[in-house]
Formats: sequence, C-alpha cells, structure tokens
Amino acid sequence: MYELILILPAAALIVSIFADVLWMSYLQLAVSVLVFCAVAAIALSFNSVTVFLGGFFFVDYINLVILITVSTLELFVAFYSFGYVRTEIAGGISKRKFKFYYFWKNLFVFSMMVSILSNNLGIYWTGLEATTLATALLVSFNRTKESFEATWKYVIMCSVGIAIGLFAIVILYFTTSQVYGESLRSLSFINIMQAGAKLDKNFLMLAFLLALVGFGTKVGFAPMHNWLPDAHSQGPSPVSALLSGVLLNTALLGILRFYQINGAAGIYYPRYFLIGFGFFTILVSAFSVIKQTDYKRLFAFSSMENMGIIALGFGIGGIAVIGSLLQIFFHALNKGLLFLSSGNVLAATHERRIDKIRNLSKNFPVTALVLLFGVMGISGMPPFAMFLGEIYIMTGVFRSNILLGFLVFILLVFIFIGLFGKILKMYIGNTDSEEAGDELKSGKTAHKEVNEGAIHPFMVYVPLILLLLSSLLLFYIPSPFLNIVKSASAEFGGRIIF
Amino acid sequence: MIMEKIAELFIILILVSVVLNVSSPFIKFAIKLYSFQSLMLAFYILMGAVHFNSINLYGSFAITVIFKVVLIPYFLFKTLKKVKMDKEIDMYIGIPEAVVFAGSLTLLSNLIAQKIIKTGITFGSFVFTISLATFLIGAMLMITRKTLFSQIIGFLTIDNAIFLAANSITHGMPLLVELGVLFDLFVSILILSILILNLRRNVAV
Amino acid sequence: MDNLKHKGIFRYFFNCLTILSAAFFTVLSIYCFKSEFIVQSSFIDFSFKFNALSLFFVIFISSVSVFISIFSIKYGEKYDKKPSLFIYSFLFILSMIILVISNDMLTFLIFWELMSIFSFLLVIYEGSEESRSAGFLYFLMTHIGTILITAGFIMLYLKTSSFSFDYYKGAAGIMILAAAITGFSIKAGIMPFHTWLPYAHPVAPANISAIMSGVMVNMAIYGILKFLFVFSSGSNSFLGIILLIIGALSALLGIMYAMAQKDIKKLLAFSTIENMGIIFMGIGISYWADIENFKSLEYLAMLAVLLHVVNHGLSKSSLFMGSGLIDKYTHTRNMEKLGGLSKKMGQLSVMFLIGVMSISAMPPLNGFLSEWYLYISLIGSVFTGNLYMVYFSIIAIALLSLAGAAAGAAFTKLFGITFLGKPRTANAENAAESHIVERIGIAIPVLLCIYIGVYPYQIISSLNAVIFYLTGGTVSSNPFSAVHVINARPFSLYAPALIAVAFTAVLLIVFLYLKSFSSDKKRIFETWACGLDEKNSKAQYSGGGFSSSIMKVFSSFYSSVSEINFEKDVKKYFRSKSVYTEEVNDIFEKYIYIPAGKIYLKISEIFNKAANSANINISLGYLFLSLIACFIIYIFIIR
Amino acid sequence: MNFNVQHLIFGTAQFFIIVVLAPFFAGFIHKLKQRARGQKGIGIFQFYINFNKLLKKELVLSKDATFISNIAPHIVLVSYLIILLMLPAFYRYSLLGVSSDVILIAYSLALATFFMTLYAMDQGSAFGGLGASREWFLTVLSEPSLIFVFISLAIYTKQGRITDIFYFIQKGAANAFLSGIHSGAVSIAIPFLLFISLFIVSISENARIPIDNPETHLELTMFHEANILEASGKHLGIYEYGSYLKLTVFLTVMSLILFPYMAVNIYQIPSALIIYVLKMIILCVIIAGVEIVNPKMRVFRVPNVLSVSFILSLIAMILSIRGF
Repeated sequence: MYELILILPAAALIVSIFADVLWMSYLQLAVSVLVFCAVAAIALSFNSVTVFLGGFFFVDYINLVILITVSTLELFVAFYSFGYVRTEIAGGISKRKFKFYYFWKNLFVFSMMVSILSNNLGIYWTGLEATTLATALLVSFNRTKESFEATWKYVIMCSVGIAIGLFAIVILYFTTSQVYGESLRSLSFINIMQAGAKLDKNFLMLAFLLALVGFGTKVGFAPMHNWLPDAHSQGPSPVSALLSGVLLNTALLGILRFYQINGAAGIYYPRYFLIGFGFFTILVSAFSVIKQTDYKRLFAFSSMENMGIIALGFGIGGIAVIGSLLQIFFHALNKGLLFLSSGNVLAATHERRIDKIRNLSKNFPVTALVLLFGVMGISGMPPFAMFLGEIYIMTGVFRSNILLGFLVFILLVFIFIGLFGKILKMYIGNTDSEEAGDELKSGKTAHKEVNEGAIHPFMVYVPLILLLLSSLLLFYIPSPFLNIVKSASAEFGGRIIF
Repeated sequence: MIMEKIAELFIILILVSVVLNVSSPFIKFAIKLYSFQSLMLAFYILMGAVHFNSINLYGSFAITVIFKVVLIPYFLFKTLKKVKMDKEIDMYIGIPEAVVFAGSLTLLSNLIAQKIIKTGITFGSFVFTISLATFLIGAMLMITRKTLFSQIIGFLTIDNAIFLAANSITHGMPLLVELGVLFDLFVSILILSILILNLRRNVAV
Repeated sequence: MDNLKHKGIFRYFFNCLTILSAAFFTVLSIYCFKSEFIVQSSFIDFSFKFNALSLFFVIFISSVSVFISIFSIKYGEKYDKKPSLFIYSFLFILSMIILVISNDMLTFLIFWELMSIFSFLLVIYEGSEESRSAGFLYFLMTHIGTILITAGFIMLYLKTSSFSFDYYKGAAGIMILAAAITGFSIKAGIMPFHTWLPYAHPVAPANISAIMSGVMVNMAIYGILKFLFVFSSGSNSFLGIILLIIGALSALLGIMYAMAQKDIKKLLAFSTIENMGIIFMGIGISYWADIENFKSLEYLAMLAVLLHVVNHGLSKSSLFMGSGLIDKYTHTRNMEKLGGLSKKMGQLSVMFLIGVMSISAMPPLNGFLSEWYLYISLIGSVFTGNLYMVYFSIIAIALLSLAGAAAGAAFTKLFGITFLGKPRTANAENAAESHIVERIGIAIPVLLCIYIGVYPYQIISSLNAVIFYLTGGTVSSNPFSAVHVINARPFSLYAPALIAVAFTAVLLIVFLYLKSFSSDKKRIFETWACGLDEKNSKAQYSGGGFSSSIMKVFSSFYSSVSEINFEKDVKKYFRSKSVYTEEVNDIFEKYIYIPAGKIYLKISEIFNKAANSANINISLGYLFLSLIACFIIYIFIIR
Repeated sequence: MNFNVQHLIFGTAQFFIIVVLAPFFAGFIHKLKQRARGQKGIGIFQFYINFNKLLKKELVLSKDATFISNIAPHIVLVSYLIILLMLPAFYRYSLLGVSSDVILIAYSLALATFFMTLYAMDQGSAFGGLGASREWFLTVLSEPSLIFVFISLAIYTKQGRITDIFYFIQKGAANAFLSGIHSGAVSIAIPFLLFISLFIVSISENARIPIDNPETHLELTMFHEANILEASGKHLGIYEYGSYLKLTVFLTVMSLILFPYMAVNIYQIPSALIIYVLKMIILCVIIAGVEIVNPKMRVFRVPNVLSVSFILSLIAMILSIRGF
C-alpha cells in the first residue's frame, strides 16, 4: 500500500522511456489515479506514524498533508497534460520532446515523493536535489534563450541552496551521532525526534539556520527568490503548476522538519526567523507584483507571497498552524487552476505579455471566468477555500501582534492591486477603442481570432473543476482530511508559547 | 599524532588551492585546481579511514576519487573544449581585492567557529574553520565572477567545503547518503554543462 | 441556447425567480422570527438568525428588489444577448438577503464578499474600458473595506473566542469599532472613501445601479448598526461625534459635487453619497446619545436613520430606474443633450418629479419627514447641553441646512434641464414613452414615497420594533398629537397627515376660486427669445450655466478647471463661436488618492530594481548575505 | 389636539385677514418708495386692482409649456398660504398652530422656490433658466441663515412650534415688563440679533432692492422677475399675490420676534390686530427706507451680506444655548 506511492511513479518513469507518447498519456492517467487512490486509502485509514521500506520512509501527519496535496494536484495535472500534449502536438511540437516531457515529469514526481516520504534526512536531501535536476530540463522545455537562462539560474541557485542544506544535515548528523553513534539511525527523523532534548542546542540552532536559508532558497523565500519567477514562468504550464503548487511545499517540509527537531529539543527562537522570512517574502512580492509584464511571472510572485504567509503561520504557531496546513493544500489547488487556465491562453495565443492579451471574456469565456475567479480565490476571498486558511493565519497573527496583522493586510492589498488589476485588463480590454481596430487592420493581433475551440476540452474543463472544488472546499472539508490537519497542527501547537 | 599533522597539511592545501583559484583568471587552471583540491580532500578522508579504520570512510574515499577527482573535471574539460574559452575576462572585483577579501573571510569563519564550537574539540574547530572559509570563498567566487564556468567551480568548491566539514566534525556521512549526494552532484554538473552548451549556441556568453 | 436568449427566457425566468425568492425570504423571516438555523458543515457552521433588524432589512431589500425586477422584466430586453446580467443580479440580491440574516462571523464575511463579487461582475458587465477602470476601483476599495471588517471580526473573535454573533454583545472596543466602521463606510461611500461610487454606479446597467444605490450601500448601514448598537462595549462616545461630523461633511460635499455633474446617473450617485452622510449623522447622534444616556434622543435619531434608509432606498431606486429609461429611449445620459422630455415621456416625468421632490426633502413627502426627524434630533442634542455635542451639532445643523438647499438646487437642475424646456438635440426629439411594465416598476416606489410622506404612522410603528431591538426604546407615533419627548422636554410636532390634508384642501380652494373668478381664455404661442430665432433650442439655459453661479461661490470645494476659447481674428463683439469647457475634479481624488498611487508605484519600482535583478551574481550575493545575516543575528543577538 | 371652536373661528379669521391685507403692505412699501423718489405713484390699493385685472386677462402659454406650468403657480401660492395658516400673527392659536413646526416653515418656502424655478425652466426661455439659477443661488445662501434663525428661536425658547415660541417670548417679555426688573427669562439681545439676520434674509428672499429689483425687467438685474417672466394672466396674478404673501410672512415673523403681542382670548383680539398692523407698517417703512438709500449691488457681493446674516444667527444660537 505505502510502497505503491513510490513504485507507481517509478514504473511510469521506466515505461515512459519506451512507450509512445499518446499511449503514455493514457498510462499517466491510470498511474495518477492509482496514486491518488492509494493516498486516499492511506489518508482514510491513517491512525499513527507508519514506517516502511526498512525504516527509510515513513508517513506522519505532516507529510501526509503534503502527500495528499501532491497526489491531488498531480491527478489534475495528469488530466490536463492529456489535453495539453494533444494540443501542442497538433500545434506542431515533435512527439520526441513529449516523450522526454513524460520522462522528466515522472522523475520529478517520483523524486518528490521520495523526499516527502523519506524518514532519513539524507534521502530527503537526495530527493530534493533530484527534483531540481528533473525539473531543470522541463523548465528549459521551450529551448529559448530565456528558458535556458532561467534554467541556469534555477539550477545554480537551488544547487547552492541545497548544498547549504546539506551542511545543515551534516551538522545535525554530527549532533545526533553523539547520541546514536555514526549510523543511519542518527539521520532518521523519528529517532532524532525521540532524542529530543538530549541534543546540543547550539548545533541544532546552527543546523536550523543553514536549513532555513538552504531549503528556503528552494521554497522561494526572499531574498533568495530570484530564480523562482523565471523558472516558474518558463516551464510548460502543467509543470509550472506542479512547481509552484507542490514543489515549494516539499522544500518547506525540510525546514519544518528542522523546526520540529528544534521544537523537540526545546528551542523556540527558530519561529522568529520563520516569521521574519515569511514577512519579508510577502513584502518583496507585494512591491514586485505591480511591475510584472508576464502573467505567469505574476502567479509565480503570488506563490512566493503564499509561501511567505504559510511560513508566517508556522512561525506564529497555535491556530495559525491549522491555517498554514490548510493553506498548503488550498494554495496548491488554487495556484494549479491559475497556471492551468493561463496555460490555455498561452497554448492558444503563444503570448506571455499581459498587455498583448485583451478581452479574454469574449474569446475564452470559460477560461477567462476561471482565471478571474481564480485570482479572487488566490487573494483569499470567499467563496474560495483559501479564505479559510488566510483567516486562520491572520487570526494567529492578530493574536501575536495587531500591528503586524494590519501590516500583512496592507501588503495583501498591494498584491491584490497588482494581480487583479492586470488580470482584469486581460479579462475585458480596450476592445471598443479605435487602437484595437488599428491593430486588427495591421494584423498584429492574429491571436485575437483563436478561441477555446483551438484547445483540447480537457484543458478547458480541468481548471473549471479545480475552481469548483476549491470553492466547494470552503463549505465542506472532508472530515478525515480535517482530522489529519488537526493532528498535524498538534505536533507544532503543543510547544508554542504565546 | 603525526597523522593529525599530515591531515592538517592536506586541509591547508585545500584552503591554499581555493585561494589560488581566487587569484587566477584561467579556467583550465581552475579546473585542475579543483581536481587537486578534491584529491587533497580524498587523502584527508583516507587519513581518517586509516586512523579510525572504518569501511565507511574507505568507501567514501573511493567514490570521492572516482567522482570528484576524475569524472567531474573530465566532463568540465570536455565542455570547455566544446565552448572554446580558457581565459575568463570579466569579474566584478579585481584579483588583489578578491584575495584580500578571501583572507578576511577566513578570519570571519575562524571567529564564527570559535563562537560555535564547544571548547574541547580543538581538532574539529580547526577543520571547521577551514571548511567554513572554503565555503565562503567558494561563495565569493560565485558572486564575483560572471562566467558560467567559474560559477560551477565555486559551486563545486562549496560542495568540497561541506564534504570536508562532514568528514571532519563527524567521521563521514553514511555511505548511502554520500553516494546519493555525489551522484546528484555529478548529474547536476552534467546538466550544467549541457546548459552551457545550449546557452553558447543561443547566446554569446 | 441562442434562440432561448433571443426569446429572453433568462430575463423572464431570473426576474421572476428574484421576485419569488424575495417573497419567500420575507415570509420565512416573518414566520421564523427570532428563531435560529444552523447549517452544519464539517469545519464551520453557517448559522442564521432572524431578529427585528434583519427582518427589517430583509423586507426592505426584498421589496425594493421586487420593484426593480418588475422594472427590468421589460427594461432588460436590451441585455438579452448577454443574459449573465440576470443571473448575477439574482445572486447579488440573494446574497444580500442572506447576509442580513447570517448570525456568525464567517457566514457574514462570506456573503458580504459574495455581494461585492457579484456587484463587481455587474459593474464590469458592459465590458468597456471605463467600466473596467470603474470596476477595478470599486473592487479594490470594497476589498480594502472587507479586509478592515475582517480585521475587526478577527479581533472580536480573539476577544470572545467564538464565531457566533450571540457572544459578541458588548465585546467591541474602540479599536474594533474603528476598523470595522472604516471598512463599512468604504462600502457606504462616505466622504474620504467615496471615490469608487461615482464611477461604479453610472457604468452599471440602470436596474443594477438602482439596486446598488438603493439597497447595497445600506448593507454597510446594517453592519454599522450591528457593530455600534449590538457589539459595542459602549466605551467611547466621541466616536458618535466623529460620525456626525463626517456624515455632515459628506452630505454637503456629496450634494455640491452632484450639482456639478452633467451625467444624470453620476448626479444621482453623488446624491447617494449625500444621503449616506445624512444617515451617518443620525447614527452618530444616536450612538452618542446611547453612550451619554439620553434615551429619547437616541430613539429619535435612530428613527431618523431607519426612516431615511427606507426613503432613500425608495426614491433613489425609482430615480435610477427613471434615468435608465431616459438612457434607453434617448440613448444619452448627458443632461446637456436632453430637454423637453416631459412632453414625450409624460407619466415618467410625473413620477420622476415626485422622486426628485422626495429626495430633495420637499414637504409633505417622505424625504422631508426623515430629514425633519434628523433636525429634531440635532436640536435635541443641542438641548443636552454637553459641551462638545452642542457645538458640533450646531455645525452639523449649518452643514445640513446648506446641503438641503443645495439638494433643492441640484435636483431642480436635474429635472428642469432634463424634462423641461426645448429638446436640445435629436436624441431628446425622438424620445418615446416607455413601456407600461417599466413605468409600473417605477410607480410602486413613487406611490410608497407619497404614502410614507403623508401617513407615516404605520411604518413608524413597525420601525419601532427595530428601534426597540437596537436601543431598547420606542418613539411615539400618534397621528395628530404626537409630541416627541427630548430629554424630558416635550418638543415640536410635525403632523404630516394634517399638513397633507390642509395642503390638498387649500389647493382645492385656490383652484376652485381661480376656476370661478378667472377667465379660461388661453393662447398657445412660441416663447419669446428676444426676437432671435424662436426654434433655436440653444438659446436655453444650460445645465452647466445653471449651477455655475453656486459653484463660483463654493469654488473652494471643487478644484475645477474652466476655460473659454474664442475663435481667433473674428469681429471683437460678435463672435460666431466660442467654446467653454469646464471640468470638476474631486479634491480627495486629486490630493489624496492619485498621489498615494504614485508613491506606491515609485516604491515598487525601487523594490523591483533592488530585489528582482536578472543578474545571477547579485542573486547569489543575496543568498549568501542572508545566510551571513542569519548567523550574525543568531550569534550576536540571540545568544 | 384639543378641538376648540373658538380657536377654529378666530384662526380662520386671522388667516383671511392676513391674506387680504398682504397686497396692502406691498402696495404701501411701493407707494412710500415712489413718494420718496418724488414720483406721484400708484394708489395703495393698486395691487388689488392689478390682481383682479390679471385674473380677467387671457392666459398665454408657451408651446414648450408642460403640466408644470399649470400646477406650479398653484403650489407656490398654496405653500405660502400654508405658512400663513401656521403663523400666529395676532391670535395665539393659529389654524395649523398644532403642527406649525419651524423647519416645516423653512422647507415650505423651499418648496415654493422649487416649483417657481421649475416653472421658470418650463418654457425653455433663456431668462427662465437664468432666473432659476439665480433664485437657487440666493436660496442656497439664505436657507442656512433662515433655518438658523428659526432653530435658534426654538432653542432659545425650548419650544418647537412657532406659536409656542412667540407665546413664550411674549410671556417672558410681559413678566419682565410687569415685574420691572429684567428677569433672565427673556433677553433682548437674542431676538434683536435674530431680527437683523432675518431682515437681511427677507430682503434677499423677497427680491428687495440691494439684492434684486423687481421693478425693472433688465436681464442683468432680474432675480425674481426672471422666473415669472413668461407668466401671464392668472399665473402672473398668482405669482404676484404669492410674492405679497411671502413678504407678509417675513414681515409678520420679524414683527413677532421683535415685539410679540398675540391675543389669547377674544377681548385682546382688537388691540392685538391694531398693534399687528402698526408693527407691519413700521416694518414696511423700514424696508422702504432701506430700499431707497441702497443701490442695487453686484450679484457676487450678495454672499458677503448673507454671510453676515448667517453669522449673526449663529451668534444668536450660541448665546441662546447659554441658558442651560
């Protein structure tokens, strides 16, 4: 059961080398559905921490939340790619490239699963680095100058960051090896947690700092975030969805692990670093969004902001942790729908610039509406689920400090201005102005003719379903998931002092 | 006792190689230096292996030699041949300043090490200082040099520094982990060289 | 699908649905009065409760939206091509109704935001550039408002650790009230936060602007009443004085700006600001009296508030519907292009006249009644002898009386320029009488205006329930000898029915007298235009000219730019053509909002340069610097 | 309302007496002015004759006139009549005294203005619009001070109805007079201030000379006349009569502010009536004097004068608060 989660992507990975692309897309659907079912079964039957594959992997409440997130988004992305592949091949991209697409995507998912489930921090590190490498060639999928530069930046920065993370693991290993001796046991998370207060506090703190900066680079905390907008905007839309939907959370998991260890050892000031990085990230993205000209970069910045909010929530602790855990899931869904629906526009118009795209509401009625509502959702409005997460986090923030709460709210407003203003420009533009008429005459706006007919129906309806799901979740959250979230938050909540 | 002295020699040589790297604008030389540096690291690990007589360290010595001393420099040289460039022209700060900066970074790392290490593990503190210094200088290399190659070199230097720390303050990570780490490193170098080629094709670096 | 659209199925279906659901909710809230529903969900429970306040608002919303639906059954036919209008407006009304019966914080916020979202979708319905900018401004402001309200609620939650309103009684301190009331007054369009309103209301279709201006802004009043009179911990009475003064200022400025407008709907939008200001004045007095414990004054002011909510809802919605008809049948909303409509659209003009009289507080109509109650409570607050309140309420009286007179001027301009005189352009020439259903939709609220104005005792006695719920007292409303008690002093009386009877009687007498004693000889002839061409409709006074003299006196309120361009090299005195252009800018917009936006852009530009550089070396530099910074903080601060 | 036949009868009588006297006051002022200018002048009762003549004349309506033209004059007249029904000129219990609220009176004046201006704009002539614009210009400026005068009366006497207000002042004055010493119950300063301020307002509201000149039809000078320029026949008659009534209203209020003497029973009525007429005549003389000595002022100097009246009424209100 538990093994399936790792085996299935691996199998898909191997098959994808040989299989034909269109056939592969069917298989991918099957695999994603199976993985999802497996995760669902685990989630429904989960009652305590479970170790498998010889103690190297385990499932506890926290990584179960992320596991559910990954498998859910993966499911939707698989369905989307089903249409995406067909559309792009019809658009004239070679099947060979898409063979690689599936190969790397499966590798990416596999390594992500490995690092999420790993009990051993070394294996977590390996998996995380592997995700960087796997996604590197997906980011440079379009083989343009920008994409290569973005990939370069991505690989270099994340490798360096993760190397720093390795340093953290080394130091942790040093401290734990004084308890358990030099063996794999002293890297296994469960044992470390059991060691708890016996560990050396200075080294733990040092390790946490290194992990925060190192893995934080991959999470996209400011000011280490520079790779993020480029990488997320360059890749194919499904990959971008996965990147900012779940990969960031996977990297965040590493920081959380160290945070937990420190908590177990009875060190409390890590939370201030989390709060600081979270707030600074929100600040930077708040003042960056308005200046963007590429809509995928826009969404990338908004994922930065959400990561900041989540980190803030974890740092604040208490009720905010529930919010953060919910936010991880909801943000994945919402960001997925944004990237996928904007992917439709991109696939149909091959135009990334915001000011080139106008009046979507006429040509892409469904997509445009989904995009608009998605942006409402991402800025934490009801009736979309992120409202819940945000209100819980903000409650925590207000409890800790009212001034900070108002500051965060102001920054959220700034982000809303940038995000919503630009998307609204795309939604209804200056179609009735004579300038557009001139464009039509000069034939500059060839993309204005294309409409939703040009793209596969799956691509249209997957984001729609995501939207409905995320608005449904506000009104009814499945209680098993809720219990998981609650018990996960208990693992943090216990030690937080106000 | 004598072993420790020899080990310290190796460690010093690592630092020296990094500083030399800072002081030279030539890429070929830098790659050679890197491979030399990795060799020193490998020897240091070997000393540890002999000292503690642990299979684990022997294994890590072997894979270090294979990956770091041989494979990675080999691939870098191949890529370098493809892109036909050996002298890097542009860096943000001049070489003398860079060297001075490297020295001051060493001092800083010593300070940090003194702050952090509990009194008692003096041997550890020395190695820790060196590795931290190597780490920071590698970072400085990455920051101050514009060429893609020297960024790779800096990244590898950082990696070496971490390996040094791993093998000094502990007696080497578990073999499995180390294998994974090195494999990842290797693949990332492959990918980076592919990227360099592509960028060379598309853009004039 | 398409032929469905062309038959207008959507229009009929959703308008009827609106009427039905309005009726349903009215009946529900009457029968389930004071009972509570809780819709269990896995995580949050949605709880609804029917109290007097929510009952009042439910009935108010449903009735007004019923008139508007009747109106738009016919009016909406030009929107059949995009039937989303009807769906959205249905959901919009529905969310407002559910908003007022919701009894916990999350439900309230969810439906509040739903209301904003649907109204926003309706504002951008036309899809033009100006509707985009207006919609964005509107949605931005209302989002800020929502965030402030959310902050208030969060603080309440932290105080009471419960989501349900039942636990919030007397929990809200000054901080919470300040946040929440600022948020609500953004929605109400009170003066410093009004910028969105004059843009958002005109661009929406007329039936929607009727709902927004007649009903939606009052949701903010609902929230404020809830916070001030149910949740407030009764700490600070100065808040009431602040509300009074802000309300008075926005009443005056709102109507002053209204006078300067050419666009009919823009004029009405600004007048909405004025009326919201009047309501705020009432709220301020009532809250102040509540804290300072002048009970009867509190009841009176509350009566003024509720009555004005109703009156403004009725008259403003009817006026907006009328403007929609004008727009529909003359294809312009610009007064300077209209004129002489009352010969083409006779019945509409009568109804419009009554609406205009009611909203500019002409006795004996309902508008005067509520304004009279406000005056009485202002005088009462002078009687209280509290040092601050006396002087502030004198200022308020001055501002209010000025606003009242200005309202008369503004609406004389509206009615006179639009409906009277000669048609100024062909649009006005070819106007036609509107369809009967549309006129019925307008007629009902107009008749209600007259009814409330003439015989208000019914509604006052039913409003007493709400007043009792909010303040714990009632106002006596006895037709002929009602003497309102202010601070144990029997005070003035205005007996509407008596006045109305006397008015009609004297009118009848005068009419009969003249009928019998004057000649019936009558001659119809052209108006004399000083011997110029009588047909020339340009000889009339223009709307701009009408208001220019008043604007000249109060020029400090407007930062207006006006210039006169003469043609060059023509004879000195007899110029064949001269162009006069005048633009009036909102001072708040010019001196607060636009500079703030500029500053934000500048800061973000700096940030963008610094933080998001494409250069990888700098990025790596940031990485290591932040690492070192963390170390330094750790070593030198924490340890 | 305690129904009382006596009140009913005398209230009605008072109403009709004022209505009948109204043209006489106007004519009297007119006569005085003409005499002072050395003209021979019309008879004092000329305005009755004018009214009668105008009623007999045929009505000329514009092509552009709508239903407004037919109802507006009546409503204007009626709103003045309603105010007169409330005023206790010389008998304390006026007919509508029970509902004679001060704010109602102020707004009824506004109602009259509203319809007169609508009438002016109805015929689509340039003068009408001009008149309407200027009329509202004056009203916007004078309405606050009018309301202030009334409200400060209300606050000063702590009464709401105009009948009670003046009865209160009367009693206070009587007490002060009889008991010889100046009791705090009544003050002279406040009514005096209010009188001045109301005087200025009434000059502007009644189209008197420093502000307006009803005798010329020069488009530069017209305020009031421009509104009714198109009116003819009975409409003109109604307007003229309305203006007399308005004048009477203001004069009556002023007379009552300064020297309130209202009959409370039958026996006082004759003396009260005589005193009332005398007061009115004195006021007419004052107004005529003001009209003679002053030139017509520029339109945009009007705000300065009216602001003076506003400030005076404001001071009066603040003084009247001092009571508690």
